[in-house]
Amino acid sequence: MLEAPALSLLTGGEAVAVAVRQIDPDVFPVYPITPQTPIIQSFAQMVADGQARTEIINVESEHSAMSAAAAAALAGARTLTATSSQGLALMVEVVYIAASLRAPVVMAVGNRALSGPINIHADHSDAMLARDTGWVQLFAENAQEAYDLMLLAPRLAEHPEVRLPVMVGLDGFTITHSAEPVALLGDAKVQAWVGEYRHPYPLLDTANPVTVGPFAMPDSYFELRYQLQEALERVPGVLEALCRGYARLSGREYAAFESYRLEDAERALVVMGSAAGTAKEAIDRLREQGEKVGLLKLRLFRPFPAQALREALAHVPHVAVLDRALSLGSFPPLYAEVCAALYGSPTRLQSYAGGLGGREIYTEDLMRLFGELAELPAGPTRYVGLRR
Amino acid sequence: MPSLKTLAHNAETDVRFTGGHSLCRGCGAPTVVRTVLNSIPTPVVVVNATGCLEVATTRYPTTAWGVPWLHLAFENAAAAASGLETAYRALRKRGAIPDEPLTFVVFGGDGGTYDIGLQALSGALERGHRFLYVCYDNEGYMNTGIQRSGATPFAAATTTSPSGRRDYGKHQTRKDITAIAIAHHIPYVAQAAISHWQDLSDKAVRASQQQGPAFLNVLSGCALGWGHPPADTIEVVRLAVETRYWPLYEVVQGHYWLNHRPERPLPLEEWLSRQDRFKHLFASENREHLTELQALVDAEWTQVEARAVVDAPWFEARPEMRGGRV
Amino acid sequence: MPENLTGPTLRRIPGLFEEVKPPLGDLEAVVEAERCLRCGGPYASAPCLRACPAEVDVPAFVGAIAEGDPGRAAAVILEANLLGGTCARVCPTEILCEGSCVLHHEGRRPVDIGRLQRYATDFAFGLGLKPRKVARPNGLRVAVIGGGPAGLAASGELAALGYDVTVFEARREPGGLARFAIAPYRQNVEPIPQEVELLHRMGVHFRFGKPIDTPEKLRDLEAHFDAVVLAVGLGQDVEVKYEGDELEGVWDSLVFIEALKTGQPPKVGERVAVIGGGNTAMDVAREALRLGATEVTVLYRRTEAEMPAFPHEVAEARQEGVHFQWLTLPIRFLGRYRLEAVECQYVRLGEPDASGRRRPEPVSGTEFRVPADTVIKAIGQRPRQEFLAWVEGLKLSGGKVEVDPATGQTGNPRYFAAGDAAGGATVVQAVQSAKAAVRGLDAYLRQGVGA
Amino acid sequence: MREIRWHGRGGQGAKSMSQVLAEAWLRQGRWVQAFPEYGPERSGAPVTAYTRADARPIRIHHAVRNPDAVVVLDPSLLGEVPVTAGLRPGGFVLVNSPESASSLAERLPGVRVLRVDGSALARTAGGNYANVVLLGAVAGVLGEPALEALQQAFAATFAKLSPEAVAVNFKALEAGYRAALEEAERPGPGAVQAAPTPREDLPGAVVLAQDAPHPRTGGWRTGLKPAVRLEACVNCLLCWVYCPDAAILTENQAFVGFDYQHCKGCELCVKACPTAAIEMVPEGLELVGQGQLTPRTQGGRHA
Repeated sequence: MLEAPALSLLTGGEAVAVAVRQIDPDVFPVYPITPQTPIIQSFAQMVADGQARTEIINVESEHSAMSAAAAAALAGARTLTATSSQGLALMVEVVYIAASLRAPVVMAVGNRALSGPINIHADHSDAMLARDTGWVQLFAENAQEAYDLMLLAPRLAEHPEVRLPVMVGLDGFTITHSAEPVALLGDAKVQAWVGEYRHPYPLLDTANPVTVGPFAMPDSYFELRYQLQEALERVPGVLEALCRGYARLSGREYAAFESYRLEDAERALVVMGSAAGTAKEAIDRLREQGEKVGLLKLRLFRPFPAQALREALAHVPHVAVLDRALSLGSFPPLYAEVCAALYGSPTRLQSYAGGLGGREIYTEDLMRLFGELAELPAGPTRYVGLRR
Repeated sequence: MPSLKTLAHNAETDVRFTGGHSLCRGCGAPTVVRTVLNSIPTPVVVVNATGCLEVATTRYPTTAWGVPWLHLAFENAAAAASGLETAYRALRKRGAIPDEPLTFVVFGGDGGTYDIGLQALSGALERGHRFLYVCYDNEGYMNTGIQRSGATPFAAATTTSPSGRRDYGKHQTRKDITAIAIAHHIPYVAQAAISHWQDLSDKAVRASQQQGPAFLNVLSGCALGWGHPPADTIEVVRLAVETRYWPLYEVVQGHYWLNHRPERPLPLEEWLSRQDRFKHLFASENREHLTELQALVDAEWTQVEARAVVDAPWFEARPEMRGGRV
Repeated sequence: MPENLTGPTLRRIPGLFEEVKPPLGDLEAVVEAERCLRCGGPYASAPCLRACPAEVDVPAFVGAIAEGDPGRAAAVILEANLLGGTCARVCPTEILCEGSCVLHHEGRRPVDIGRLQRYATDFAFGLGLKPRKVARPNGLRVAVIGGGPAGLAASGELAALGYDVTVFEARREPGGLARFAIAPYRQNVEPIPQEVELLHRMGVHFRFGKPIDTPEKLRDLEAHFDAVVLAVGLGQDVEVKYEGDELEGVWDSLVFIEALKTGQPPKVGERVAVIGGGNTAMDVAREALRLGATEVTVLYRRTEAEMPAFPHEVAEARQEGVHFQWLTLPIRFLGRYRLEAVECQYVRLGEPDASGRRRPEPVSGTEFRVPADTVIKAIGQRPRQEFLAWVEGLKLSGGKVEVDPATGQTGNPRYFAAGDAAGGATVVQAVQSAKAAVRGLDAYLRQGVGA
Repeated sequence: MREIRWHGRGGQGAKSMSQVLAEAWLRQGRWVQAFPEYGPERSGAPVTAYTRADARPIRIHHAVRNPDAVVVLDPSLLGEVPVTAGLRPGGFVLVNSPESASSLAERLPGVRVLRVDGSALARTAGGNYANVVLLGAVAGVLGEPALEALQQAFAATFAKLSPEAVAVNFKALEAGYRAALEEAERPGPGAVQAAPTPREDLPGAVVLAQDAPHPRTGGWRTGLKPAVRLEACVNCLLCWVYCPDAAILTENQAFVGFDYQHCKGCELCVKACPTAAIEMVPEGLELVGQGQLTPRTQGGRHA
């Protein structure tokens, strides 16, 4: 039974804040940073107005935000937080630890460029520095997706087969600060959907004391790290099942990635985040001109759904990967992943990077990209919108 | 206040810290941990900053801890405690956990407290979380092999502030972390020492009864880092107190109380001469630094003494907060 | 006050009737009691208990105070020592229970056991004491001669065993030396009246103002009682005659303290000389300061090492400003009407004498004068030789009654001796010897009854 | 290639000796390697170190798996550490012990056991450190490096030592080098490579306190252990409060004995005892009434 889509005009940040309010987490440690601030400001007001029972901890740094979040989650409290850019960079030490201790924290990341020079605009560099931490990483195209992924995230994080922290990325300003119509679920529905959080060994259970965060020597560290690898490998299956349930609840279909006009595409673009919407527009225009182009929008970056992606792109001769981050001195990160996934396949791959530090990616840029994809031979990374 | 027999009883009925860890022979840290944990009447949850105590007590899959224990990293123990304490309040508010008292105790070494963990500590103290932060202060980075820290005293030799033909050890004075904690205007701050376990025990109880943050800076010992036989740890720490190097005092709701006034204060040499890290100070060319160190100690003592209420036993002023004097 | 600030100019002598160790408040007592480690367990008993001649279970009573039950604490004390209240004030705790406290090993102040004992017994006296448990009357009668500490302690212990006990005391009030010869700065309000009240409630009979001052009276006693406890103490100060003894300002120590305690404080003037090196000498010297003397000098013929006074007493006296003049032998008192000076001679120490101490030998030509308007002779007290001679079979040795130390039994099997008459120097030793004598007496009489 | 494995306790100089040996070989034109294993343990804990020497540059970078020789600086390690693990056929275990080689061989069946009383030889030389004697002894058995090279290497490594201390150590080295080593071998399984034990890990490396093992640290003691004369024990429990290893056992708040499984022999309890009831005594002996020493009669907890 579908809910009537009563649409609300919300910025991405506000949509995330609404999701957080509806989840009503126990603890929300947070530190302000642009462009994540609309999330915490909106949510703090909701708590102040009595719309959520959450305990906000206004910590003194992102490092402490993640420390408090991991601790609270391990204590047995459902814990959410949010950050951006330098904040994520500062907390990354504990981001690793949160995953290794299997603290199912959910964190919204207003994706923003890393310093220097200091820049506050959209970029995926921040998320990329956390790609090896053991977190599940999801990327949203727009405010609606940000809202929906935030509601999926706790179920995924807390799933007994997974029990890993989850990051939901939404592009800074482009999504966090843009108002768009969003279809919201009712509070009761969300509450029923997320349910109760139960940790099997909560630190607050003093009758059954546990030691969490021990010191591991060479005789055990490897196995304990491998355990994380195994947990991440279970994520796609769990996510798929959750998405089926969420579709029944909301009428909106989600998956690890979305294929757009890909079935008969001869050229395809792989992209994450807000640029995917622009790409759809470009594709529609090119399709009108008879060009067989399509899109693979990746939502689940970690764990990387290599096998499914390989299958989805198996029939496409030319694939471009557009990164919104660099891996300085090497291939951009998403491209490297797709390359690895498609290794041995006849598909010809081309790396693109663009949109760094909030540099716009226009529809025309992407149309041009599709255009040259068929014409130019494959070569080193090409830069979209770079002034040279 | 708990008597020693009460502490033993508590330890018999609720084993909070066991043997089988790999801390050095004669280490002072376990005395801090056992005295504090056995004194606190409520169940406890412990957070541990990275350091000797942490690595040596939790070599996977063993543990010396009989209480819930969490270690995240070096600099964030106070932040982790903030998260735990908030989770406790949140879950209690929702009726998700039993409505029972619980005490959160952080153990951090001086590196994790004075230096790298200072920011998180300051934040947690400012926010007023109800927890007890215990610094087991052995005046250096002992876990990594005796490097200088903000707690290392003036003129002490460490591997990164060595004495040599041209140098006399650490050039800078010790950071007064207790004063920094006091400046947060939290309900309870105290300085204690392992040699004065009863004072430490009393302070642990008082600290755990506060409605906000409490900070305890406990002079521990390190036979390896200070350079004395393991059997002398307690004695050497006691000398630190009896030479007035380490005043035992507490600040309760802003009021200073001197807990121990050495009857016959010993010259600082009595303490210094027992430790290899000060050996070089007895060479004639370093005598001036020894004098300088004595002057620093005297100045700190005078300052604490001037602030402290010494003539009236403080429990008379605040009977609900009574406790032992040493 | 830290010691290094206690220079002469900052010295403060407590007032005449101000106790050096004032009583503890309720909270102070509990806090102090909580410092106790409650030693004593399955193996060796607590050092304080072992150090107590009266065998008071210190950890038990201190523990009771810590738990907020001073009544129970008092019961523990009185079970072992019926004069616990007096002992709390006058015991040399520094060398007994407190001296053996394990906290010394930690470099810490020992538990203030004396004041805690006082706190507990005061509490109990304030409520009206519950008497000790008394056995059923066994039909045997015992006379106790002397109402000083030894006599009182013996009477109570006997009463507890079911004896019909009568105490004969020459004075009109009980207490003996504990009452009349202990300086007020040690105990101000004596607990002795209450302790006697307690004994009375245990069934002890008292005959005050009834000296046994003729052989006939003693014979009469022997006829009416199955056994006798001699707790007659010592008599007057040792009589050492000096030229000038008749001058105003020359005092015997016992007379001096008794005058003080009965509310007629002697006028001591500016300069006081005290002759002697025992605890009584320290007492009177410190009292003289409290009476307003500006200069008090103790004259002692040996050195500090040989002084019989407890070292802590000497240290405290010195801290209060008492001067010491060692190796000094007073020869005569000088003055026209009132004392003006004590003439003395230096001595050197020769070969050890019978007591094992080196004999002082005056050095001629070393005479000098110590200006003084008061001199107090605190040389020691002497035994009641005349009275003791009336008891058949009694043996004396060094002026003391010879007893079997385990039983207190004297040369006359029906006589048991305790207290100063049989040796000892302190109230708690009197209690100890009384307990021993009562055990001996009980064993002796039971044997007789059984036979 | 020569491969040596050193077993000692933190503070006994296993790591230093592994380096001096390498330095000596280097001085004789060999390519060498010396390295320790690092853990969370502190002084007194078992430590392992390795020395390699070869005529060619050494490229291997892993622990020595099949040593030619194993040097055991502390005999108390024999029950605690698998010292013979992986020993190469024809290899030997050199143990520092006053115990006879044949008796040691009973505990190390199937391998060639050499024994030297390094502590005694060190004392004779005027020093305290058995490790130097053992270094000399292992070189003596291997026939290399030369004694002079060892001495030069020692002097270079411990450049801060006084000439007197160096002289003492030279004597100790020589005593070890020339020592007539006792040798024994008993039939038995010989050296075995310990198989890694499978372990069930909970998610997130959580350790359940109730189930967690408490490793034995009693082996950290070096020949002496605390013992009590009970008749002098007043049960103040000051030993209990200062014991870093929670090795003072109590029942009903009364001292009942030492936990020798965990006592590291630091002697803090001896210092803490106000009645001198606790003393350090040789392992295997107990204090009974009036301070007499008697052989220990049974295992387990004993006061």
